[in-house]
Amino acid sequence: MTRYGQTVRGVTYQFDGLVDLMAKATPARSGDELAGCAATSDAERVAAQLTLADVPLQQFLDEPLVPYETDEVTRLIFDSHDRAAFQPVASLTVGAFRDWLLDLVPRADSGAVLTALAPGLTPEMVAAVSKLMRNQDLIAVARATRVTSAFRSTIGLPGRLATRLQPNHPTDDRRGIAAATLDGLLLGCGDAVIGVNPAGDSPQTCADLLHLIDEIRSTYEIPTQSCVLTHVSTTIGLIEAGVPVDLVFQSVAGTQAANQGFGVTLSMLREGYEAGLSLGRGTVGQNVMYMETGQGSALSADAHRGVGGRPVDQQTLEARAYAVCREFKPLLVNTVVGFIGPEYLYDGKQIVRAGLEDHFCGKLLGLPMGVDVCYTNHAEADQDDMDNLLTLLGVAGCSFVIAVPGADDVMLGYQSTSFHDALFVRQALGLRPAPEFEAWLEGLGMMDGGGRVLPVEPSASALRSLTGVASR
Amino acid sequence: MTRYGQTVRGVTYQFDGLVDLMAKATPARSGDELAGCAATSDAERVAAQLTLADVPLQQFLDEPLVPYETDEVTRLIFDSHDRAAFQPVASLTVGAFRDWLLDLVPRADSGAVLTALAPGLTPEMVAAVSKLMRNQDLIAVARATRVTSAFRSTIGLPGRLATRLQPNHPTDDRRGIAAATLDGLLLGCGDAVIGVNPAGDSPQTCADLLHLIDEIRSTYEIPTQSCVLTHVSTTIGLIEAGVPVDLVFQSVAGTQAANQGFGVTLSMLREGYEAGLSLGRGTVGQNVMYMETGQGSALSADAHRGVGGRPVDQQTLEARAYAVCREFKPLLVNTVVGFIGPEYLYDGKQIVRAGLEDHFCGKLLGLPMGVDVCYTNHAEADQDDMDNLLTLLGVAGCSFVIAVPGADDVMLGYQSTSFHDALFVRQALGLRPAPEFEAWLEGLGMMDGGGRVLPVEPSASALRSLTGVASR
Amino acid sequence: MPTRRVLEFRLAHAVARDAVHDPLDVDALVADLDRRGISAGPDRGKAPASGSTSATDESSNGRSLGSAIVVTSQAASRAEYLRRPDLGRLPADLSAVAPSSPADVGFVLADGLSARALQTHGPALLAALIQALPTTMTLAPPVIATQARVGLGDHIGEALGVQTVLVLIGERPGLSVADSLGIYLTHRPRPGRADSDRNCVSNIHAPGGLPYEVAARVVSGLIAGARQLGRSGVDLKDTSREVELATPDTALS
Amino acid sequence: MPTRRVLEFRLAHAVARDAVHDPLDVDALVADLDRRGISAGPDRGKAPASGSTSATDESSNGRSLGSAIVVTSQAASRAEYLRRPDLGRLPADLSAVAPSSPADVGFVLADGLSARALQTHGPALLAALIQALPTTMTLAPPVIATQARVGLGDHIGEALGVQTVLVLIGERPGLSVADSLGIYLTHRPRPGRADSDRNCVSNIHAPGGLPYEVAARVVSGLIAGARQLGRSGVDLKDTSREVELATPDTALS
Ligand code: B12
Ligand code: B12
Repeated sequence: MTRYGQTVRGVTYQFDGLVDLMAKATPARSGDELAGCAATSDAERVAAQLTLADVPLQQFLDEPLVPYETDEVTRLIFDSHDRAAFQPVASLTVGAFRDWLLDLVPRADSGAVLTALAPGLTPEMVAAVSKLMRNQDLIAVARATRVTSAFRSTIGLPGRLATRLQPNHPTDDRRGIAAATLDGLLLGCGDAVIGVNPAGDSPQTCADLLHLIDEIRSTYEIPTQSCVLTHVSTTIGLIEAGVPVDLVFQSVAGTQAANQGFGVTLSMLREGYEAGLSLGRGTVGQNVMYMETGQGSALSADAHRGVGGRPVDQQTLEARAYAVCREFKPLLVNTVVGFIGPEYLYDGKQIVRAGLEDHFCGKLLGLPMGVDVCYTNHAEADQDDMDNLLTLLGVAGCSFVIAVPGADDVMLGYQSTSFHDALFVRQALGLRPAPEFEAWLEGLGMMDGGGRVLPVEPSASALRSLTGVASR
Repeated sequence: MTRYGQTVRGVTYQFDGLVDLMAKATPARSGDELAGCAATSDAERVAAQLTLADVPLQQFLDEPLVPYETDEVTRLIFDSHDRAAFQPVASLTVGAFRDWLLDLVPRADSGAVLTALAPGLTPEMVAAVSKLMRNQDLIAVARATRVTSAFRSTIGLPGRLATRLQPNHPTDDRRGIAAATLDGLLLGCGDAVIGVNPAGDSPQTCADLLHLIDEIRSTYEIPTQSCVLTHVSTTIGLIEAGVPVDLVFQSVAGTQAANQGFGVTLSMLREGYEAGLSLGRGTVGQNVMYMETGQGSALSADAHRGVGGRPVDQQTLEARAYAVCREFKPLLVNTVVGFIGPEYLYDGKQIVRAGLEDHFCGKLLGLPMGVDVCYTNHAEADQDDMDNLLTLLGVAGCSFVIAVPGADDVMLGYQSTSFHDALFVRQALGLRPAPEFEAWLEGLGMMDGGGRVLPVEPSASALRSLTGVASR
Repeated sequence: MPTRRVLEFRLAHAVARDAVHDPLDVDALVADLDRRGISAGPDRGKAPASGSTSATDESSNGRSLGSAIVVTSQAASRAEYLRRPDLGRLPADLSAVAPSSPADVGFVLADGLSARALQTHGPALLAALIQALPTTMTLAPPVIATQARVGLGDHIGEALGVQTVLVLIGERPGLSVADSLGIYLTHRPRPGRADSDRNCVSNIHAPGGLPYEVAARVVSGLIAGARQLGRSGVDLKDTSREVELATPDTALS
Repeated sequence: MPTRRVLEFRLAHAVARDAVHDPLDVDALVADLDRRGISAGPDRGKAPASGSTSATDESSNGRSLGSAIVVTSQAASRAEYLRRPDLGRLPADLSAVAPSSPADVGFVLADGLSARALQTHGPALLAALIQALPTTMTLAPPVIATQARVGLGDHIGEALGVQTVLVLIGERPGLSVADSLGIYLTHRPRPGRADSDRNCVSNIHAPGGLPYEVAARVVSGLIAGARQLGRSGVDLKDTSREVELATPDTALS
């Protein structure tokens, strides 16, 4: 293992291989402290960053952080790496790569350059450069990327911000879900996906919910897609049984072991991906996967170790999860950033930082990144922190955010962004919904030409019969 | 004294008059804990907010927080209150006022309505409504206000963000100050003011610095104004002695006693204001005052008490300082938000919140608010927090920010925003400098039509002789 | 959002944050179990003579499980529990949990992130479970676990020597519901089990959540399925409702 | 900003944060003062026999001020000091500070927000002050104050019974300079003085800051001015440089 070292103001710091160096260079967060891999002082952290700045990007191709032999995510990363795309930055160190990115930002062709570069980057390179970046750098570079995906609506166009309508219910009650869906649609939400997490695990419940959303969608010709966020194995069964599945969902993580903890393998994901593709239900595109990630899930499953059994920091593992996503050309990737709890991201500051990192890393790797701007009641965070992160992500060009009635997910037990929050950020930054969805809203008189959602009485809306759907 | 009370989930909370109610309703911050007036639990804080939401705005005209008899700031507030302008909201409670403001935001005439309303609002009303607001509300409403001021450049136009160039030096060295000024101008900074805090207190030093900046400005015909931030009494003397003074500076606070701690009274400020006006040096406007404020300064001077000797919360006192500013039609008001230290704003979260509050309150009162996005080394904050606040303020339509070489003020011992930070936020949000200054930059080939500052070699610039000025 | 809703949200947030920190009242919980005849006797903390059942009370289907055993995790305080989930998965001391005649099913009553949820719904849910399980199944005495994470059940289940362990655990408090219980089912529990080896029934609370009886029926089906399949986890699906995928009952037209 | 500068900034931030927390080494400071002949003798903590001066050493203009007195504020720890400036302004115990023959000028050597600044520059600056002050002025023994704010000098000055108190205090550490001293001058010090009643000379450090001798000269002028005016503060201006406002020496043309 390569040993790295740095003497800073008379003190010499040593780092055992890239795994250790990356962990020590990470901005402070509780998950890395829990894993025992965090820097023990600010000075050690800066020393690691100074050292990391001098590591050539090529080193990440020579020194895997998680063993190639035992981890299929590593094999995916290495085997799919595009050398030609990597060329423009092949000779740079991590520090020089940061400067290169920031110099690129103001250029008119920055979007195209970054799109071409993405297949040449590995998650570890992207994680490494993010560790050297300030929040403003993460915003500026993410903003310059151009990533689009499409199914019935197009996600990721500049000046647009889509939303996942998330009408969850503790007993999967059809009426409750339909009512929440109506509320969201009336406020211009749902252009990324109308996606329900089923409280129950029964395939029949999932099928019922898929039928419900599909009928709402097709009756009102809403240019969006549906999803029931059950385990991929369940969705595969539903597709086989002829249930109308738009998007295939799965949570993924950055190591083979963590994915196994979720009950998935790459081949199971490929099976789900191909099953989804086989239905050919997309109109403007065929990106059929919806994937969720979040810092801390590998550590939570005790599946966070790399070479030599050393703990890998959670932000690097999160970026590796994006390599899993990238393989399946997703419509949506959602980092559920503050979802698990304070053991991984302690407070608002850590959640905000992680949200910006995740969004940056995913976008640089070429993914249609959304962020669930959220927190739990056991974390040290509140709505003000969420307002900050939501606004910052809007500036950073985030592809989509979550929209939950009243910001309160009554089934998952956490607070995300509300329909009104989505309106706020769209209005404050002049962002508009996905173009197909925007045209639909305008057609129904629900949005004016300036991109403003008009106040509509639910009873007067063309969607008024929607709540009736569920009770039939 | 009016007693207020609220029963929340079975517990009854009592508040002794508006002073107590306002303090308890304030989002958590260390300064109010230091003063002993903060809520002792989240539940008590929410109870106070619920109670405050039901208080009529009129109550603030009936129940002064700081006695009228003994405090000239209170007298200023009450005597200058414009009843006619107050009419549109005269019947509202604080909670309904918040809703009224948020309903107004999307309307095309919101700017004009808020401008007309400003003279009808007192600092206490504005502070009260801010306490009920989330960060996103503070951003949305501030963004809707329209406040402009002018001297040689125009401050506060929509889509513009000006900067104070702050080339401070620990020994007031002319060459160092000129070099920093050149650096800033080359990066498009300085349109709000080129303003130096003199390290020394000698009137001669101040005069020298004023001559220096004035010569730079007039030689290169820069459409901006100069300022040396010495005590107003010193500036008055300098004006009498014929020194070229553009802006008259003074730090102010929200009580008569706190201003006395700063060695100023309203009449002294008026004297300074009139002395500044008498010179008639402005070209596009005659706003001659530059004033600075910041939460905590009254408490720091043990001058933070209101009726019954009760401590008034620092945010309300800060808003009262804006009443002092408003009287003198300033060109610039700068809340130096994280400047003093952790005893008033403990960490990044509190600094960000306070920055948004101050900006909101000032704008609603009709002031050309800028924010010094900053922190000290004894506070729990870092550059990431500043990136967040700077970006949020950019979205909120902040009039100007500070620009210090390398973000490091070597004389005042704190970190503010750098020239590059200003470039970042302008670029990320498409904001441009003050129009007169922008034309000047374009004329010298330092900025392209798209509002981007072009890289110029200092030696090749038209300003190259600038550093020579100082050594002569 | 209107002012009133913003402030109600803040209040709910304050209450939910408190719920995370409320401790479990173990004595009250034991008394409640005793009252329902689920557990019996004062020899709390000691292993029962037998894991098998004996008739006492109706609410638990006439089956008493013996005296409740109380264990705690290695997380010493609530603050530590929140930052060290690894310690919440490790028992401090399992000596009180001794296997005797190995039972089919064991129950762990865990505070998790909402002691209030366990306090409010634990006994009634346990009673419903006992009633829903076939009388042929042998049941171990209930184990009350504090500062507990789901994974702690693997240790307890192994120590009890049960075939299947059910962890009834307080889910993290939400804004509108701060007392929701989840049941995590692990077949052949032992340390090292992954979450993919378990099944989950969630959002059990009244009113508004999954009713106790429905949850108990689903769990009973899952236990049967696990015994047949030889394992729990991802491969085991809840088929308590018949799957009639081709002809949905939700057709609009 | 280029990567290198961003990281150097972070490093400087870490160092500056440490500087806030570095404690004052009182023994080393006293030893330094003794070595320079400014203070003398081991009876530290006791009040000197007399506030007047006696010849011993050149570096302090041949004047020893007597033994240094050490006091501390009511802030018990650095953490408390940072959050409770009110306690930093109140003395824990002033019994060691006894007035005898009332002196003209007293000196408080205060750690403030940078003990390092006082440690590094305090003794040399004090020596420069002693040298700059007219020999006709009587000087009180130096008081070393820890966890101190500027306002603590009012109590000390009153207890010493001096006409004018000079507080030499560590300014908050900046990114590039973590050891800057400020002098706050208060004429007729007593509790309740406002900052408008004081004058300040700031940014004293070497290299790059105000040289000791220049600072001492300015202070000496201010003391003379304060004695003439009968007060210090806003009305008292530093006129150490002649004001020639009408004919600036900076003309461009
Ligand atoms: C937090 C959480 C997660 C976290 C768990 C990590 C962690 N450290 O907490 C993450 C984000 C990783 C996660 C992942 C998944 N989850 Co989950 N999760 C939750 C949630 C919101 C809270 C759980 C809780 O409070 N537990 C109590 C505390 C005290 O226990 P703990 O020991 O700290 O946490 C453990 C359990 O939460 C467990 N766990 C979490 N989710 C799941 C899901 C299943 C099926 C199992 C067996 C265990 C399990 O993992 C944790 C670590 O061991 C619940 C919803 C709810 N209201 O409870 C859903 C919930 C339990 N999860 C659910 C699902 C479906 C999943 C996924 C299968 C989604 C997917 N398609 O990939 C994955 C994979 C789970 C797995 N097999 O590992 C469903 C289960 C539905 C059902 N009846 O089976 C729930 C009810 C939410 C929902 N309706 O969508 N989840
Ligand atoms: C913090 C600070 C403030 C804070 C003080 C509040 C606080 N709680 O700290 C605020 C923002 C209120 C402030 C206000 C002003 N300040 Co100031 N301030 C500073 C700063 C940056 C740090 C001081 C420090 O570290 N002190 C050490 C700690 C340990 O002491 P403390 O007891 O905690 O703090 C006390 C002193 O700082 C004192 N104080 C602060 N500023 C001033 C200014 C003067 C003239 C006096 C006598 C005392 C004083 O007030 C504090 C509370 O008692 C210094 C610059 C520096 N590098 O030191 C400038 C500095 C001392 N301030 C300066 C000035 C000019 C002012 C103002 C007069 C500006 C104006 N025109 O209104 C006002 C009013 C001061 C007054 N008379 O009350 C100048 C003094 C120049 C000079 N040689 O006289 C300095 C050097 C900065 C500068 N060059 O512009 N200031």
